[in-house]
Amino acid sequence: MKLLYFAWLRQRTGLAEETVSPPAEVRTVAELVEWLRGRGPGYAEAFADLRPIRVAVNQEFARFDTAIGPGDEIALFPPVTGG
Amino acid sequence: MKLLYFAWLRQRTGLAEETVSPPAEVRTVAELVEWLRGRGPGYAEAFADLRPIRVAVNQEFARFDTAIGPGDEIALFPPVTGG
Amino acid sequence: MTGSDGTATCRIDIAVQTEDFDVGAAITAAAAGDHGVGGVASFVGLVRDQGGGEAVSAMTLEHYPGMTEKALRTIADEAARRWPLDAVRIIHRFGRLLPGERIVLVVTASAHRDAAFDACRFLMDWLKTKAPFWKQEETPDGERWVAAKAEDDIAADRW
Amino acid sequence: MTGSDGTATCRIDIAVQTEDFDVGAAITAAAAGDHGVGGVASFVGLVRDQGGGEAVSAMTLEHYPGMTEKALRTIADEAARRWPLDAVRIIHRFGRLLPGERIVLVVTASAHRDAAFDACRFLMDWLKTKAPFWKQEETPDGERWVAAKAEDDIAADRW
Repeated sequence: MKLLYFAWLRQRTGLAEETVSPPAEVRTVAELVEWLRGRGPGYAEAFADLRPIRVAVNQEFARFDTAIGPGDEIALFPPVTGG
Repeated sequence: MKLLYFAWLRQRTGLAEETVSPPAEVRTVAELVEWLRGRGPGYAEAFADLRPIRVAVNQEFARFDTAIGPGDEIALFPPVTGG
Repeated sequence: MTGSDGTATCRIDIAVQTEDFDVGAAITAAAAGDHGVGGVASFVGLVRDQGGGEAVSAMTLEHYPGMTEKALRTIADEAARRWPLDAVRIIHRFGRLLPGERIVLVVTASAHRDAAFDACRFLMDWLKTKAPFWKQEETPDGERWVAAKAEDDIAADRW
Repeated sequence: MTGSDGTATCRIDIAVQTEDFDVGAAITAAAAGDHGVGGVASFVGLVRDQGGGEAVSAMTLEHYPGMTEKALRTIADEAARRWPLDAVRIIHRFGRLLPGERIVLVVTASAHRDAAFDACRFLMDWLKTKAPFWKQEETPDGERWVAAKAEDDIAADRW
């Protein structure tokens, strides 16, 4: 499972991307984030509040209850501000 | 008094512009047009129906009841279609 | 842009000409030297090869020299009064034009996109009903004057 | 433009790049070779020298390579589905930009001005809330991420 972080989520996690293998019971984006929170204080801080966080699964906007699997690309980022 | 005609009014009167001296009782655009109608069949035909005719007095849009005087520039034309 | 006396100023440029114009240069100029501009909206009107269901091989635009620039300036002033604009540019051609040729350009620059978009559309809507231009089309059946559209009056009246 | 099978076709061009772009060329290309186009609407977004009441000396746009072009294409397809468009062109830059520099260009071409205007504004509104770009501003107090605006969500939701 490939994870990507953008903007201040990239800065707070200290990572632009990483490949992870969460346990099988991680089946949604919400469960992934909960699992990430346990990986260290940087993650816990970055994901303390989910309200300003948006999600894409396989390069399409998704939700925290979107189902995910091992081969997926999951991106976490603040609301977009282009244009 | 300078008169200008545009688009099909120019074609029907056969004139782009002319200088006229109507009698003193011609005090509005409507009275001017009535006076013009009597000047010949081309005018009578051009001004038979006033509904598709618009007016400018001294280069500003005006109405048929707008007052006019000897020194004025009066333009008669169909509704505009630029842009 | 805010002037040294604290009031908003808007650069207004109007041109009525037979020659074609440089769209990119006009859009660039609308924001040039003013880093308060966040958005530039523009509209280019072109001669279509059909009108009223008939093929159009050329179009001739007649106008009222003297009044035209004044009318366009009045419309631009009204836009600058209604929206916080930094620049307005209107270029309108007259004479004979072929399908695909540019007729008109309206450019609006503002700090914010909503003002730029609204003002640009307002300018086009008012220009179509309040600027003294008349279009004549050349069709297989001969020349004919384009009739004013009721929908253009409606579009102008909503502002 | 109507295709040989009678269905409407819309040329869609999307670019995500660091380099500046030629606004005039993009607008001209939107109508080129298609004399059914009567109007081309466009919007250029620029870096402002202020934001949130603070001076801005530069802006860096981050994006999501891979997803960005796809997201822009989805938005453009949606515009072409909703309006009778002949062409849509979107160019969005990323990387570090200075005040006055162009960020984004949206161009729409249609037979009629209402469709071109509506589609252009729709594209900008959706792009601001549905394309994966993030802006960071450099201010005297340091760098800060631009916050999403509630009014941008409202603008996107009205379509």
